Amino acid sequence: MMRLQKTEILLVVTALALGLSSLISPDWLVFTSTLAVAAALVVMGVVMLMRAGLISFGQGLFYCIGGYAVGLGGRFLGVTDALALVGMGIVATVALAMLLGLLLTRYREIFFAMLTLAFSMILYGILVKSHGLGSTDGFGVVDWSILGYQPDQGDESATGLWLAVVLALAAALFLNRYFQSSLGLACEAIRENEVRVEYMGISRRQVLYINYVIAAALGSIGGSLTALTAGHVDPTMAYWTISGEFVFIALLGGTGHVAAPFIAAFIFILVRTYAVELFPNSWQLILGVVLLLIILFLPKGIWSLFTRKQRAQA
Amino acid sequence: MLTIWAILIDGLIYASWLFLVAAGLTVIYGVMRILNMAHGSLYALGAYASASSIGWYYASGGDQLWIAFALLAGCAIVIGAIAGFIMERGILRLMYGRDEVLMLIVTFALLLILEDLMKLVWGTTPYFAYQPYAALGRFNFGVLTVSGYQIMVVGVSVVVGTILWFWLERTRTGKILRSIIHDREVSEAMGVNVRRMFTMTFVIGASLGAIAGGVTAPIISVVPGIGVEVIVVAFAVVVTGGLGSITGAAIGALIVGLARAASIHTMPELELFIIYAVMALVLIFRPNGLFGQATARKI
Amino acid sequence: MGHSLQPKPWQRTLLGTATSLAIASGGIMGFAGSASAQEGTFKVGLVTFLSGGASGPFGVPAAQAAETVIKAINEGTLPAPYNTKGVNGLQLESVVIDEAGGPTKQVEEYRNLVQRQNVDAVIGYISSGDCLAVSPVAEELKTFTIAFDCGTPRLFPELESPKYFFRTGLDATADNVGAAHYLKETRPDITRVAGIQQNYAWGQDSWNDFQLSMKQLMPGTEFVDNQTPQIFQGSYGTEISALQTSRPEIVHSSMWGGDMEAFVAQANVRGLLDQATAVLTTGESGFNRFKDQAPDGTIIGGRGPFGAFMPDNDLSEWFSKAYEAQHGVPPSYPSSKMAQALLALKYAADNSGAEGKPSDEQLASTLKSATFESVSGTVRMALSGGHQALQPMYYGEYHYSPETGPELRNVRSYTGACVSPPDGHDAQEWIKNGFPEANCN
Amino acid sequence: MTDILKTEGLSRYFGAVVAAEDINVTITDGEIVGVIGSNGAGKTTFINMVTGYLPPSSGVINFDGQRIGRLGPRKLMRRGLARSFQIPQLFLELSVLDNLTIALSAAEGRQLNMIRPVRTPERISAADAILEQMNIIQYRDEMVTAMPQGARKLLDIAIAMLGDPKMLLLDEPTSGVSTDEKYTLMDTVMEVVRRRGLTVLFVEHDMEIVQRYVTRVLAFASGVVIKDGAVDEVLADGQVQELVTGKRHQPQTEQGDV
Repeated sequence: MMRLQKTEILLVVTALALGLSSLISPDWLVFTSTLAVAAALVVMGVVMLMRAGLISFGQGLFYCIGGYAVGLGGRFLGVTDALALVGMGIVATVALAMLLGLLLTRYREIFFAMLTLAFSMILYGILVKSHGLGSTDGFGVVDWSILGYQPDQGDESATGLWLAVVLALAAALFLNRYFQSSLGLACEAIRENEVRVEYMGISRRQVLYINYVIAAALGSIGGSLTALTAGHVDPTMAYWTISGEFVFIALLGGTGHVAAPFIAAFIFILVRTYAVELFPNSWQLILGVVLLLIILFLPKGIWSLFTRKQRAQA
Repeated sequence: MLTIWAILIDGLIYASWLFLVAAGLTVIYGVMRILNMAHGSLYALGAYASASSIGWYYASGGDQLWIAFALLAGCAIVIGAIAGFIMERGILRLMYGRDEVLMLIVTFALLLILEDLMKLVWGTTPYFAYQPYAALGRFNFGVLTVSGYQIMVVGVSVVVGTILWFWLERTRTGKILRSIIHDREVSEAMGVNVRRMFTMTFVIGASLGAIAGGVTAPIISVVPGIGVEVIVVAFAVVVTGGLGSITGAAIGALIVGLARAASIHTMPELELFIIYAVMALVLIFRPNGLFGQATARKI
Repeated sequence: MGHSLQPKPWQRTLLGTATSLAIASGGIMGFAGSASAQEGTFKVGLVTFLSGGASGPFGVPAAQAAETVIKAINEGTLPAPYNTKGVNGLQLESVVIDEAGGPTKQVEEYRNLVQRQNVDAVIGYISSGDCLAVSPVAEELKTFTIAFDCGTPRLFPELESPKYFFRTGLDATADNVGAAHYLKETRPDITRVAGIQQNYAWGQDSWNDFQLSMKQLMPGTEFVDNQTPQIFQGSYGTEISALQTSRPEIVHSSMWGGDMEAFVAQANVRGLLDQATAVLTTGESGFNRFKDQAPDGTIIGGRGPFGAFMPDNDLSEWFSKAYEAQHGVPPSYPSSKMAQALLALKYAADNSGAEGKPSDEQLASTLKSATFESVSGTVRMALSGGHQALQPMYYGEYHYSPETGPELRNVRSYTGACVSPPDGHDAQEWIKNGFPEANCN
Repeated sequence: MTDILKTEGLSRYFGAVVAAEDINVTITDGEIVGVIGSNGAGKTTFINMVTGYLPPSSGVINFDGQRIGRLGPRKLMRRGLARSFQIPQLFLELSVLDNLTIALSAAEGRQLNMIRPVRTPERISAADAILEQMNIIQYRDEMVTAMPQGARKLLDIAIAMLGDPKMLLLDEPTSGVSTDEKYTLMDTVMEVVRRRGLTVLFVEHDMEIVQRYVTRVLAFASGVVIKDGAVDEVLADGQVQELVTGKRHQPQTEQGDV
């Protein structure tokens, strides 16, 4: 049993604040926040891989499985409990990830990126072909309840946000510990120098395998939450550009801290929605420029701004 | 029987198009270790440039086919070279020495930017430059007909391939480039101006992408987003063949092209992911692609 | 990863400020809920493709049509019965949003439109996926919304008891039933039919509906091949060979936009269209661009009485003139469909009997089962409990001569009751059972 | 005295190139053996084979009484065979302390934990201890990137010593270190070695260093061991002088065989 660290207290407080904000903030903001939190969950997985020096262009694979688990579970198995649906997503994802992991842990750099991309595009292809599931149009998600409580008109958004916040908090607390653990550090060690890791007697594949499977599970949770919130699933979730978006957010935030993905996700979604509104014809251009500036001036992501402040104070 | 011939012919045609698209990508990667996502945009740039110029030429009463082709090639190459130069000098140069995958993201940003810039320049209405395509007529093989233009594309890609090969294997510049590919530090120590070589390589790679677009323009309708569609396909080809290898790109293109043709003629419903399936399979058995070499670490 | 150059101090400060500003402004703008539409104006959100492959042929022409029509509405320069200024006296103010990004993003943007921008109504959606995702949200947020183009037959069946969501066009079923009728009348003795469809829901549904209809109307038909290239693939060499080797007499295609036009050009050069006649359910959108690339006699449709198929009436005449004057080309069907949606809005507002700004309920109840004049003639909102338009379907042959330009010949029209399933019928079942209650005279 | 390392007919060919041929070496517990030889004489190849980084083309290696077939570095490390590197193999973007803590937690040989922090008091004190012994404690919380070459060499060796191995192979510990630093560096290392009573085999170019710290020498030339014996005897040997010591060399441009 360890005492709570400062970060953990901060995380809990932030989570509570975010959850409570649903009481005062306008509905659209609650909804957007939920999507941001969901995206951040996926991004945390991407960040885990990045810390091990791997970039996945196929995290959409698990994002999509999570989403479809919710959709299918509700539609064909009559499951309506949100947590059960999320759980189903995780089970399906972990099963697949444990299989793919056996192969993918042998690959690095661009080959890892392209293989992950290939697998998620194959799922995309299969879904597009499944006419029963509405092909590219996808299908709607049934109304869900949570532990017997059926959110009524108006406070679905709030309930959704709370659900997302709680799950995300759990994930964040875990990751915070994980990053400081032997396994978490081993991932960074692999990124830095595989030869030495091998000579230390650490099995690289085992480390990467565990890391990959956990990252996949996070992706699935994010997908499930998105599906529950947006109320619709479709194959786009597995398309490579979506995976690219997650990498984008991960770089935006940086891999320095477990809070970075959340900050980045909020900034990304706000920037995008206002860019889309104010410059409907050139919002991609704006995203591109932002991304360039980040890489150019903040190679370690937005989070490095905060760490600098700390150093300044210290 | 007919089907088999069709598969071979179509496979070859598609493969040569794939090679055109992938060549620039693999050259740039081979020398600079940059996997250029913006390659798709360069393809689109070339397509827009030649489509609009040819359109303008015929609209203003021109009817000389060779002039049309000259415009097509000229505009594509020029705009590709210019764009490439600006990208390399303006942005990539600031990023050298960064992580390989980070460079990938940089080019992704460039892709986003170029997509919108092209929209601002050329608008969103489709461009058609079908005249050269129509003008070259068609050849009949029984039921099967092939357009002269498609055969020309095969020719073009063979020529481009040969030139590239000769350039890399037989010329002095090629030797220098290969020395950079083999060991950048050493060749720098030996006084090779790596930066200049990089600029040159990127400009050439970019123009290759633009040429691919320019050659494709008369076949398709040039609309926003065509660039994004070709990137992943091109990636799949070069990764399958082995990054940085011209031969690899050629073989990769052939494999993917034939596989795709076969699926379209026999089981069309697989077409959507045949390319990825091929890539995944190849990587499973040859983790560095068909012609890629693993790099050993110095300890 | 790599050696990362550390930013200079000024860069830090600069970015620090920038980031904090971004977050702050984001929050503030958010909570402020942005300046809501001031009194005296009626704010409508327009959602259509401004980027990606669907922007050129559909999204932008639609947006341009909206520009033209809204201008005219505000100046009161429309022909009767719409010759009053504004909608119910209120000036129309529009917010245009890019439809790109997929259903999830569109749900998000829809909520932003309604809850942050406080628009009074939304018109838009070309993609069926977006329609399916947004319609339940429209009902949840009780916002008057018109889908102007998306064609999925699943829309209203999956939306139990709609109140606020309308579609002022036909669904894809009508396109393909109509095509089958046209073939039966004009090509009674064809047997070998092939297809080429973009590989996604639209293409798959269209081919299904068409096959089923042909089985009903021309039982002798043999379906020799169906190709499913990826959407926005652009080049169809291999598919064309595959089609040629199966020697069809008719090639049915639901491809749209640049893909459709590129396919026609390539199939023409490859000689496929000498062997077979193409039936292009959305062919009209290329009407003014085909030139001699589409052989004479190619069968094209316009998803209803739109674009080149618009009947002659004051509105269509005015619209064609105004649109061409402002944008240089004649309107294609997406333009007319957007115009029709805006006219539906004006009709609903003008006749809502509301003082000042009509409520969503008033707008909805006015448009429900209404009959209004439009660029496509008289529109009856007679389907899906008065939420979807019932309109005739048109098909015709494309002919071109450099002198006279493109023209339509041998145009046939089929009443809405002939090509659209009555309420309570699943589209495919309805076709399978031989079009019960269909009335084709 | 028991044999700890014994190779029989160990050979390695790269295509036609002979990197090492028919190497028969026996090293007994507690020995400190030097390996000398000119560039490309097969020294590093030898080390790489013994540590399992490079599979031999032929021959047998026995470590600690057991034959090691195709065991990789990881398994060998677990059996107590550690090595340092000519080019320090460190985690550049991690702090010096973390470089050691991860090594320590790996050395414990248990499944890596994913919740408990890697920086336990025990590991930290162990890390501090070795840093003290190596005189690089001042870099404790720096990134490795902030360390000078000499300090990196020491850290590299320190990591190799963790989880007390039975035998330690040092690949050119002083290469790339300025001449005046060399002796302090080696003194430090050897002090620790003695304190931990390790068996050491180290590759070295500098004959003074060899004479100063080593009891026995293996002289390599073009892939074969031309002389094996006491320091003075070997260095006195004519062949050795001609092929090895006579030759001038710049350690900085020295290349590994991998």
